[in-house]
Amino acid sequence: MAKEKGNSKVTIYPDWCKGCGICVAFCPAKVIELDGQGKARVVREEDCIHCGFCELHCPDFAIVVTEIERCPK
Amino acid sequence: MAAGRKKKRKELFALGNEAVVEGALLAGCSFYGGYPITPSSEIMEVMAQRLPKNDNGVFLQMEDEIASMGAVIGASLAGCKAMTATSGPGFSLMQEHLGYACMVEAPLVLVNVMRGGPSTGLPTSPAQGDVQQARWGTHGDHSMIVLSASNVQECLEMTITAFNMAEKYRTPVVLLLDEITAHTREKITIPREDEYEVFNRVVPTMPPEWYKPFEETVRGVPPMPPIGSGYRFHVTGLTHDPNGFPTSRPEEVADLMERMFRKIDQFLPQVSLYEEYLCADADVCVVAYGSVARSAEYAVEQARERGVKAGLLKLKTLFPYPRAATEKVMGHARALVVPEMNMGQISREVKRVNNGRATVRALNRVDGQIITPSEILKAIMQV
Amino acid sequence: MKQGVNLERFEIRLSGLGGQGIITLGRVLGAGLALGHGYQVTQTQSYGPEARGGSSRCDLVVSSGKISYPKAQSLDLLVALSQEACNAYYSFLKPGGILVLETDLVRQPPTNLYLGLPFTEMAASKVGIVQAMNTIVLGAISYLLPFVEQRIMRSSLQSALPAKIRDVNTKAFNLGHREAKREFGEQPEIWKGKPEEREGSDI
Amino acid sequence: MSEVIGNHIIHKYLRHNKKFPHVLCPGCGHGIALGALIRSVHCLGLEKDDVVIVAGIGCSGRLAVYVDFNTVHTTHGRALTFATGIKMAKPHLKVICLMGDGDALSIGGNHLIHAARRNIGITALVLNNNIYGMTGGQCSPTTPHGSFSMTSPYGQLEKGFDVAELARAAGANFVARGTSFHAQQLDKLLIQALQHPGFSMVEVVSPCHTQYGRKNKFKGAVDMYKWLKKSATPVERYAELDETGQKDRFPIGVFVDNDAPGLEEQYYALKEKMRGRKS
Repeated sequence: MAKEKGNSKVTIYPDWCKGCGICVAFCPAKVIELDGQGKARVVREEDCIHCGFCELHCPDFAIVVTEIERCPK
Repeated sequence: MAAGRKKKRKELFALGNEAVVEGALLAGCSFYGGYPITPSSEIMEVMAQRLPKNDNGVFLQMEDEIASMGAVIGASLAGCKAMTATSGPGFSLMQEHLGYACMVEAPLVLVNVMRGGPSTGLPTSPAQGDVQQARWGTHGDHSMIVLSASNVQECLEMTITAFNMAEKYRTPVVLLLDEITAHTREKITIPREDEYEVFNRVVPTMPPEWYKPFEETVRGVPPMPPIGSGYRFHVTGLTHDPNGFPTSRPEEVADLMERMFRKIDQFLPQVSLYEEYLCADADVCVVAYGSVARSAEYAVEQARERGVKAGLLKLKTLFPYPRAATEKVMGHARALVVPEMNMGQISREVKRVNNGRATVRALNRVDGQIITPSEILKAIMQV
Repeated sequence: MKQGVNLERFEIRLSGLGGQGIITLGRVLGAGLALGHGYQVTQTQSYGPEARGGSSRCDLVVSSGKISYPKAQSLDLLVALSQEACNAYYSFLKPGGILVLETDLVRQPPTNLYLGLPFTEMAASKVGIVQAMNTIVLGAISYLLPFVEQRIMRSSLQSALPAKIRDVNTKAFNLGHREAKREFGEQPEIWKGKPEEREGSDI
Repeated sequence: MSEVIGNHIIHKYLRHNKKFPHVLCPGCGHGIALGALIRSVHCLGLEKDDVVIVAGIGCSGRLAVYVDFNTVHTTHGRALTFATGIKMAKPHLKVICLMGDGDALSIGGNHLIHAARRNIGITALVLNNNIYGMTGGQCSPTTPHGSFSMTSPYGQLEKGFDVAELARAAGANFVARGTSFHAQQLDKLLIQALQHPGFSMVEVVSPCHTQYGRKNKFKGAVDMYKWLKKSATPVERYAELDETGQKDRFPIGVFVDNDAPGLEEQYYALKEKMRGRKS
């Protein structure tokens, strides 16, 4: 499941985030933090290993993790 | 045999309860979920024999009356003409789901064979104590169609009527029998196919994405697709908007409530069923229903023999109460006698309509015995 | 179906012990009268604990016209197959009504005016099975009632029974009819003047 | 599955005309369970039209409105009875019941054991948060002994039900337990449950911080997920533990896995047989 770092994009929809903090607490790479308004915010996207935990465990379906689309070299 | 000669009608010597099953099957009943209770159990027993043999019939004995009504509503939502039958204590247990059926507008037929009460009461004796419960038993304001039958043939006919009204108005219909009607055997005639009408549920014909499950229509009855037919929507006992989603916006709540009353009330003449017997010139009119109406008919004949102009208004619809029919007989009758095997549950409706114009004499009996013709005759002679 | 005799309102009570087949007897008799003879019939019965142990009762009202009140209240014919039933229901017999007894089981008849046969003993000795007793009674009643045609009632009985027990019950029915004819006397004599005189009794 | 099937799939199953986020509290495990349910339906390739969600009353009951299946929000405790009627009438439908612990085990306890006994082809999800959440935190039939709630302010004296054991004893075909913390395992359990004939039940231990956690020394929702991580133990490993080892843990995984034909299957087979006899 886990992949190489730097290939993932983490999108959080702030409208849907209730700031429960599950994603922040359990992210193995500490990619997400709570911001001043108590909502989850992506701070170290480059460290994401695409384990998918945050996406699967967001009770409000507010996080989507995708692979970064790169132009072919 | 000459061409065009009609097929002979089938005759049976059947219990009232058995006639209910015959009627239900003629009306297209394809689901029965129930729980045994005296004196309604024969309905369930005969259904258990008959439904599995039908092309689409499902019979299920549930764990209690609450579950029975749940299963019946579920089957109704899935497109079946569904019914259950019970008696007093079971009827009490079904009340919450009866309200749910009103709210989600699930057509179904609930037959309640009334026995003596309250509580366990007199399981094998007749009574008419559940009349107001049928009308008002479930919580919240609601409209309710309550029918009754006074003989075995009527058990068959009124069951067909109950199914037709349920499907036509998308509403639960309660059919009240009493122990005597349910447990009397009589000759019944099974009508030929062209002799009775069967109403089938109106289903939506627009593309699914345009369908609103609880939308206003001319009749006040939205079309209803069976679950799994491509029309996905939400069904809830919460007060809901035309899309079926919960709402507490006053105007949407009011619209829903108003429509659910109007869909029945605007068809009162079609819903109010009754029979008049020697009513046209009656000075004294008996208003009766169920098996008591049979005693009343006998008493009316006896009274006529003794020179009293007596008549009988036999109610087949109990709710919405047939107001117009009652007002009509009150136009000439100076007195009304209302015999009932309860402490006066329909006589209060009669008094409400009467509003002090004629003398209303309630004749009540709650000892588990049928009201005899002589008791009614005595009351007719006295008023 | 033609109705041989015009009936105003004829009330029958069949009574006895639970297990004697009273209810079945009433159903077959009722079906025969309603479907075979074309009369209006209402049949009611005792339910519940009463029907399971102890006494058993089954009422029929027979009429050419519509029957309003469905219950029997003033009996034209009372069949009592136990002493207890006889004691309990004799008072419901209208003046001139007929009482039919199981003579082995009703040892103390309340009146001398009764007709009786040892139905149970007949079933045991002549048919070979005690359970056929109710069918013997049916045969006897079919003889007794002036508006019943033996042939119609017999075929009605046969159509109500599974093939396995049809023959033995036909035998029992014929036995009852035959014995009643021998013991009860000529049918018209029994009812002479009675049904017509009994009208107007207070309900 | 090489790729995580995530929320972009789930969004396709949500009702877009409903207001999001949903009504449940921050950190509520029910949303995670709903996600798992949607993923398993997606994995099995079921058509939306063929799926019926029947929900009871309570927080769990509120989930039904958000998903684009045939959804029925029924009365308190009775979801299984409605589902039974639907399944018997339309046996080809996938009927899934969403219930809470108070819903399924207290007011609806009778229906749960009878659905299991009858082996009707329904998949029941019991979202167990050990409390009545919607009504304000009263104790439920799964509130553990000694726990605090609005109606056990001095500590619960009664023992809680073991939901999985109850379903097993009542004869369910498939019984499993998962948690909201173990979402991927939950997907697998639900996929198995949905594929099983007859009655299948999956208990989902799903934290409620608002009503249960706060009263029982959990600092926040996250704290409760940490507790789940620590105490939920795969059933095989749990069985090897001694009494002290088991004390603060509970087993998760598959407990019962039978293939007896469901009631609806038997009923329609009977009908076929009778039809054959008739012709």
